[in-house]
Amino acid sequence: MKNQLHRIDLEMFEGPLDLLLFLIKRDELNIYDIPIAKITKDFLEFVNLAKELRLHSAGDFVLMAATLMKIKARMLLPIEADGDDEIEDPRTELMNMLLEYKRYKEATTTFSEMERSERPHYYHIPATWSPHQEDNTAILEDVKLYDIMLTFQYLIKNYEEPATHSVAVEEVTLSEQVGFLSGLLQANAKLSFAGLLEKFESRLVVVVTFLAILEMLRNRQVKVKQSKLFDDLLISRGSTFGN
Amino acid sequence: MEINELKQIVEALLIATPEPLTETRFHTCLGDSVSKIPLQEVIRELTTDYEQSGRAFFIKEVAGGYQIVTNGEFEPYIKGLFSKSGKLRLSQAALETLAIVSYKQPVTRNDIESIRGVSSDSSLRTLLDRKLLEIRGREDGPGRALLYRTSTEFLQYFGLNSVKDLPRLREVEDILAEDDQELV
Amino acid sequence: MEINELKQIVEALLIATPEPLTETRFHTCLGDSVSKIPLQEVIRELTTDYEQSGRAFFIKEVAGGYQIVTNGEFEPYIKGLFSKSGKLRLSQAALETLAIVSYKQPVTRNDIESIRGVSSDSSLRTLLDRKLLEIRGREDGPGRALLYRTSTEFLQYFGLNSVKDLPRLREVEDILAEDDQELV
Repeated sequence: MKNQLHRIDLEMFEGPLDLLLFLIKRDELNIYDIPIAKITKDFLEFVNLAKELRLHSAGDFVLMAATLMKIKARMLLPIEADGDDEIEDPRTELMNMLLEYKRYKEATTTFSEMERSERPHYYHIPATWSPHQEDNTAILEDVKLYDIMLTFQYLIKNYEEPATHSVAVEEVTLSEQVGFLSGLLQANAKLSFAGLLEKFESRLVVVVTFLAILEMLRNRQVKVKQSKLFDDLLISRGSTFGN
Repeated sequence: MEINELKQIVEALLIATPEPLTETRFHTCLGDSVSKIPLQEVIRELTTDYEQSGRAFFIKEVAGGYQIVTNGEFEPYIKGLFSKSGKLRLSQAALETLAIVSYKQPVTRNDIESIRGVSSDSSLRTLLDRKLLEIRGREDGPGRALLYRTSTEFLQYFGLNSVKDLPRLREVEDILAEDDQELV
Repeated sequence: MEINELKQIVEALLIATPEPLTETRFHTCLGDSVSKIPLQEVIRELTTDYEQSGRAFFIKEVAGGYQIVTNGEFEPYIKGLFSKSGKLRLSQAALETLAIVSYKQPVTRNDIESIRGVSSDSSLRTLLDRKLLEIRGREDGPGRALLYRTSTEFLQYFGLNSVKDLPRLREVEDILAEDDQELV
């Protein structure tokens, strides 16, 4: 089973939901009663194993990993039944997402078939130099709002001085965030993940920070604990911290 | 106007039209020369003609109108006309995005991403570039997000007369039942 | 390959080709199926067929190749296809002008020309004729230049409630952003 997982490539999947559906199908799990501990373990293992994490989709995988860990933590909470209010299963939202996604994934097969059956047929294209046009310049057929916006963007980029139009690109790397977290842990024995999240405005930084935590966890530079009372992650120094 | 004259006019229109020829557009073209024969009947007659004389094309009912398309058997030759050896196929991601837009339209990028669970910028871009999707106004809500819809080109690409012709989105119970059967 | 098969292939190519079919292009399309019959002869045979069966189109030699066009007598009907068509057909110049007015309105002709770097008289005229633009008032400055804006028809065509609903550049950049940055 493990070796099989090794061969799976992140890019085989359209996203975290797709991967979860794959794991559910592979292990013949019940989608209405997902064994959350097992699937979280397999999912994390997969995300760690995926060699070339391309940031674009990796971020979505990492966010899902965080969601799974959150659900897992909630599942551990003792259920305090009030009698009246029914307590919602922490897995419900994820389950609904998976079911909804499954419907569209299924429909995608139909689209793929329609594409294939239409492929051999080519539409007649009327002569472009036709005398019905008012002038000889290339006529753009069926101009859409998108074309207007692209054209304006193109014109304005060429018009303005490049210097006045430079966009500050926020750059953050995994090693920078490892350094950042190490610095914080020198000063503090414990860090709250939720507290860290509040510091960052961009999703990109959140994602890279989470990846940095996973990386440090793997190297045993940090330990991560989940409190019983809150579903927050508590980060503390690991056995190899500072080595 | 009698059928033979109409057949010729409709044929000329089909050859000249850059978009599907609809009943309405046909009547605009006819102008004052009113015809009592519906377009559909003229099309039927032309179709028979083309079949009998072994033409390499036929008339396809698409996007609410009619358009001339080549017979499938000539694809191997026609491919040579286009630099990237024929039509580019859509990626799985783009097909997923299209499926969501076609069943739920109009939708925002957020709607798409929350169903797919993955950011969908690049598929949206591909689909806009290929004119299969178009931006159509904004949502009423506070965010006023842009709304996306499928286009006429979408219908042409998948050979559909209207979005209503799409197979119904299956219920999840049906899909799961089928999955179970496969396992047995 | 014999003439009847070739005739069908050439017909399919003529229907599908976006530009005139040249001898060279024709041989690319044929690939390994070599033909000893020159394209010209196949075209001649097809032309005879079309004449004899009273087709509304013929094969025209143009720009060093061949293209299917409609017979001249149908011109009066074909015009109707392009009058107030459901699709917006614009030249590149007109599209650029329209794009600038959409995003920068109200603008003067001078504003437009300084962004485009070329004179924009004729595109402005086309866009005014099509009722996509309108003139509304004059600039306050000394020149009192005419101010151009997009029209109600423009909004209707694109399904917008107001000019404010145009996609913002930031939104465009979201979609256009490169998404395969490497992480590590």
